[in-house]
Amino acid sequence: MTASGTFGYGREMAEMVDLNRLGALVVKTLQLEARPGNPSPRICETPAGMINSIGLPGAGIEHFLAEDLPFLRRYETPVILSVAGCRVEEYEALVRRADECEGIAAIELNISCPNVKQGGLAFSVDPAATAGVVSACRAATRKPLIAKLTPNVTSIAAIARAAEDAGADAIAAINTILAMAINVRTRRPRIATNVGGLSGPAIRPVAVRMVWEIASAVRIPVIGMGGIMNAEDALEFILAGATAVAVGTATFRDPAAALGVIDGLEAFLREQGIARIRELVGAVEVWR
Amino acid sequence: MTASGTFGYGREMAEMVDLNRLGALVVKTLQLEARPGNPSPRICETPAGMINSIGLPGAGIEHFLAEDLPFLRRYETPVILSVAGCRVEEYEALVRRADECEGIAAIELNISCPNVKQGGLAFSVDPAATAGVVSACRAATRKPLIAKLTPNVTSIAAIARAAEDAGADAIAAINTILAMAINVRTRRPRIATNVGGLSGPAIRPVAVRMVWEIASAVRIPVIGMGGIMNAEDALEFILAGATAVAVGTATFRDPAAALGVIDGLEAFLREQGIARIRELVGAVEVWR
Amino acid sequence: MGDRVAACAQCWNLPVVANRSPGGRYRELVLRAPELAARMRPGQFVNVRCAEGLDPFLRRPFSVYRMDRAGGTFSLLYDVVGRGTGMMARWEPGDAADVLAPLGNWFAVPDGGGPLALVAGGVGVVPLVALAEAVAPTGRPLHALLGARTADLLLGEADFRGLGATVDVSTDDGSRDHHGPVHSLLQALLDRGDRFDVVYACGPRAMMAAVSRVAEGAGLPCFVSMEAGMACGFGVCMGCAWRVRADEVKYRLVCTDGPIFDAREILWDMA
Amino acid sequence: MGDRVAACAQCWNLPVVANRSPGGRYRELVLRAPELAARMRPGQFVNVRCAEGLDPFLRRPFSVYRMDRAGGTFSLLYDVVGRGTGMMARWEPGDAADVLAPLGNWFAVPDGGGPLALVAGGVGVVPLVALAEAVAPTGRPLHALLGARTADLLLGEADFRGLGATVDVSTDDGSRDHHGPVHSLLQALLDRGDRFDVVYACGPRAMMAAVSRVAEGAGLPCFVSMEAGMACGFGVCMGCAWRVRADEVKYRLVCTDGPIFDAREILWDMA
Ligand SMILES: Cc1cc2nc3c(=O)[nH]c(=O)nc-3n(C[C@H](O)[C@H](O)[C@H](O)COP(=O)(O)OP(=O)(O)OC[C@H]3O[C@@H](n4cnc5c(N)ncnc54)[C@H](O)[C@@H]3O)c2cc1C
Ligand SMILES: Cc1cc2nc3c(=O)[nH]c(=O)nc-3n(C[C@H](O)[C@H](O)[C@H](O)COP(=O)(O)OP(=O)(O)OC[C@H]3O[C@@H](n4cnc5c(N)ncnc54)[C@H](O)[C@@H]3O)c2cc1C
Ligand SMILES: Cc1cc2nc3c(=O)[nH]c(=O)nc-3n(C[C@H](O)[C@H](O)[C@H](O)COP(=O)(O)O)c2cc1C
Ligand SMILES: Cc1cc2nc3c(=O)[nH]c(=O)nc-3n(C[C@H](O)[C@H](O)[C@H](O)COP(=O)(O)O)c2cc1C
Ligand code: FES
Ligand code: FES
Repeated sequence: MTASGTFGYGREMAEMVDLNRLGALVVKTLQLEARPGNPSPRICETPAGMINSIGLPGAGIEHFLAEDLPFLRRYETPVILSVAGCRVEEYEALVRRADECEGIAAIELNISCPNVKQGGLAFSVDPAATAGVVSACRAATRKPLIAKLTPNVTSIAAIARAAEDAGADAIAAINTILAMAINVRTRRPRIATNVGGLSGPAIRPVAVRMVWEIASAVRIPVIGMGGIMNAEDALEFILAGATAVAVGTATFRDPAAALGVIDGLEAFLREQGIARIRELVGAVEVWR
Repeated sequence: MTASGTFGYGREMAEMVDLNRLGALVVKTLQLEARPGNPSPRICETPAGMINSIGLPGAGIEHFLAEDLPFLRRYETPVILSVAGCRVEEYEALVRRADECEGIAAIELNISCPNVKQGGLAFSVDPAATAGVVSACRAATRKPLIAKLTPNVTSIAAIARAAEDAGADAIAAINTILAMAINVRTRRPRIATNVGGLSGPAIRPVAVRMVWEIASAVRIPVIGMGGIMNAEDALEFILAGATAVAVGTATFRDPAAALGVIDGLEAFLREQGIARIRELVGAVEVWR
Repeated sequence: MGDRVAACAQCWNLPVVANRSPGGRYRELVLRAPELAARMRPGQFVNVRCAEGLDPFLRRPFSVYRMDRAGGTFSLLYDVVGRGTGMMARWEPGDAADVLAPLGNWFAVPDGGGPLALVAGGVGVVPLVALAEAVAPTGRPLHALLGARTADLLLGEADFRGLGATVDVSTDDGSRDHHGPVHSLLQALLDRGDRFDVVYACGPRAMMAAVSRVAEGAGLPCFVSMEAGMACGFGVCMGCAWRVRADEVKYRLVCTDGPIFDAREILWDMA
Repeated sequence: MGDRVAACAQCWNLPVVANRSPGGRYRELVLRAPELAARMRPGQFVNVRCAEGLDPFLRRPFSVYRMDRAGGTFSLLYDVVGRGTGMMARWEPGDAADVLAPLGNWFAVPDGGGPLALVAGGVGVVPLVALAEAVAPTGRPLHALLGARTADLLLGEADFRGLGATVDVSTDDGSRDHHGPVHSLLQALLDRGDRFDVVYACGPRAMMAAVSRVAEGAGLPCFVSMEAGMACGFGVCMGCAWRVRADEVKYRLVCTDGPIFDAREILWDMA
């Protein structure tokens, strides 16, 4: 799978990457209305990672449904919509709208974006707020609902359980970790919103830990992400309990990173004589 | 300064590094009794960082006071004791014991170690528990008390305020971030305690953000740490609001890293024509 | 979204043919890539992976400098300013470079035979040399205006002369020719009666802003080659946004909507 | 705490003299370092920074292989198994290596003139060659027992022969000489009546465990060179702890209490 916000709306990637080979394509998070996004600079590099504060720019869900979805439907790959709003009602409206559309396999609730002023992060730092969004959306659709969680919490397991109890069909984790970098000569934060979200290999060990905690706490599937560069990284998440994995920041360095992960996983299964990757899900042998 | 647990008890480093040049030396966290520490493997490498689960091995505070402190007192560098226990009473006893000793400039309360079964992390994930330890220790000493906080929380500013209100003289941040890495061939976690603490440059952007949040929330000084490799890294923390900085994991790659930071800071001040480093504390110019 | 531009980009593993220093901190990296040399256009850029490991993590963008279609090579001219370019500086013939290319749009050259002004500040000369190289065979008059802080840092003069362009130089410290910023040189030429169909500019932001103001004052179209921090280079991270002139807040992506923009579009006073 | 051992360690910037392959995936890195060549002892190790950037992050430990005091060089022999050693394999004469040294304790050689058994598995031969090099001038009989999975992977035979040692070889697949694990070769020699003052062993953990059991059975002192994941190499991270035989849970540090241990101290069945 691709991680939301790192693969555009698929279109941008179509001539570089065979979209049909992807397990699923999660599009950049959509909102009800068009948004310009945050001021620049929006990104900066950090050791083995990067900080971003993009701020969910986009032309809005109607534009996507009219212009981009028809293009994606030419491919066989399941399309997962990612949506965000400032209030519960906006999430609900987005989900209701998506529910009507064919060619959308599932809906991911981005309740963990650190880079928008209202909403976003505010929901998934709190179990009750998480449950509120998820249950409202649950009532608005029969499509599978994925709750995407933030790592910026004391106990992600508690949030995941709240999402599960409120009717989420899966958990996606993790979104980015709040971070800051400062240009010591200009004394300015390197990101125009001062704080942004850290992603890339640097955060992988934190993401694997959180996926393990979530998988130990819920029964619904977990979609693991955070710094996956190759098949071995993906396997860490799978062993920790992820049923699926998503590639994000790696795509920026190598547009075909997601396909590389798929190829690598197949090679690993062959090498180890494992019939189905399911056998590896949660198969970590913890020390006691 | 040196970060606790990364410079031993000073003695190990004395022939590699001129201890007199350090701003302060924070020793490896001490407990009341001798402890063997955690089973191995205790460490593993990660992108631009490492995970550790050492588990506070050591011969106990009495051994330190008898064997190591006299050695350190031959140097001019202020010695800061780091202490940890399982219960508030143990912290109190440790602080009371240290209070009697000459040659101890301050006491750091490690209420954030992720790698001990009881105590440790449990305290500093909760404002009330943090306040409990700090105020008990406050009553037990007149020496400066530093509360060392964990980043594994939703709001580190709230915890820092609780420590300040309970009488801490300074905040140290951050300790390591909970993390996990898995050997995909053996399917074993790379650390025998399954989960350990992530440190090194990978976490620096998270640490800078947290120091900025803390410095914006409290009036007492903040000691910044997390992935500092050189003067420029240290300056990020200082601009974010740290009055002092500590070098941890960098020492493993370069035993003299802390001295390199000092030299680099001096060169930077000269180059920029800044008289005193105080002028830079919290001098980040945030975007509005 | 500009996907038509980045469309055919891909990762190439390109043999290093040479990595020489034309002086100062600058280096020219020549890469064997017959297909790219045939296909890339002046103004486009490539995204180079500098590190073997994960640090530095992101690729580094560089404009295409010279293209040798016959020889099947193209080159980059880069200033060794940091860790990524520091690593590149150590590459040797026989090494291979991981390069994502071609990226971005390219310079539009309007029909007609009138002279073109190419105004460069420092290493900003790179895409303008590429433009001159493409236009020179048509015989259209080219006038290069090269600015530098001091004469030693001047770059590209020999390239432009070799391509038959008229060259004028300005230095901030007066160590050569026109004394002052390069936009004042452009103004001086216009004042003495020089006429251009288009002004092309590349260099530090303040320099491009000043040049575009001079061009606007003279009623001349002006195209600039912009720089922004980039994570991907192909339009999906949305990190390279540049705010443009519009009634509402509006951004364009330097990597796929640019790097070449009509100067009238750009909001220069962005912090 | 072993601080007496690591005491004089420091970071050195050492010119690469050669980086050649003696066969297979192995490489010998020769470094110019007159002071270290004069000072280091067999069994000690050095900690090498492999990456220019921050990834891989930690140094990589390697035992000292050959020391040429006269020539002012010493060498490492390493197996290219991962990213760090992969980077090292590309170093060339003229490059410089950032090396933290000397680290760890060294082999103790008891007084007396009796023969010493040096039992090596794979690349574990390295510190034993260093030991043979140091002992050979005394004329004391050395008997090297070299184990490998298959004959092609055999390492160090020429070194030992050049130092005048008796060499016996065992291969797991029987492709050369004794067929079986190297501890069974040691057992066979003891059974036929060979006598040794001390057994020294280095190789995979299971191999060292087996050799030390054979030595213990024969009542011989046995010293082993241990490996553990290391962050610092000088005793402050406490990451390289190895559990030792004791009534309570007790660890020792491989980097400063070792890497050479009396085999009787080691708890082999640690996971
Ligand atoms: C479209 C485009 C074309 C470019 N063409 C050229 C060219 O032809 N020749 C050339 O020398 N340079 C060019 N650059 C700039 C070049 O990408 C940077 O100099 C390079 O990325 C620095 O990498 P580094 O790792 O050596 O420096 P770093 O260690 O990353 O940083 C050194 C300094 O450069 C700044 N910097 C880093 N990345 C960028 C960036 N992407 N844009 C602007 N500043 C940056 C940093 O803030 C810092 O001040 C171009 C940039 C863009 C976006
Ligand atoms: C005291 C000591 C002396 C050593 N002497 C030699 C020597 O003379 N020659 C030699 O070839 N090797 C020696 N080693 C092992 C050597 O340090 C590792 O092979 C090297 O660190 C691998 O680095 P890498 O980046 O290439 O591999 P990585 O990419 O880090 O890993 C490749 C594989 O090696 C394992 N590995 C990584 N680091 C270590 C480690 N420190 N110890 C054990 N396994 C590890 C990994 O788990 C992985 O399976 C020694 C190790 C120690 C502790
Ligand atoms: C530039 C950028 C933009 C992102 N945009 C979104 C987004 O729109 N919606 C979302 O849910 N997550 C977004 N993310 C988070 C990623 O989907 C992913 O959760 C996170 O980056 C961790 O994975 P990674 O390390 O593989 O990138 C974005 C991440 C980056 C780096
Ligand atoms: C191997 C290791 C051991 C540590 N031991 C301690 C300790 O005993 N007490 C403590 O308060 N912090 C300990 N820490 C945490 C550091 O003091 C520091 O807070 C953290 O590593 C972040 O800084 P760094 O990235 O510069 O290492 C340890 C860290 C490492 C890597
Ligand atoms: S660099 Fe990613 S969108 Fe432009
Ligand atoms: S490697 Fe750090 S204590 Fe041994």
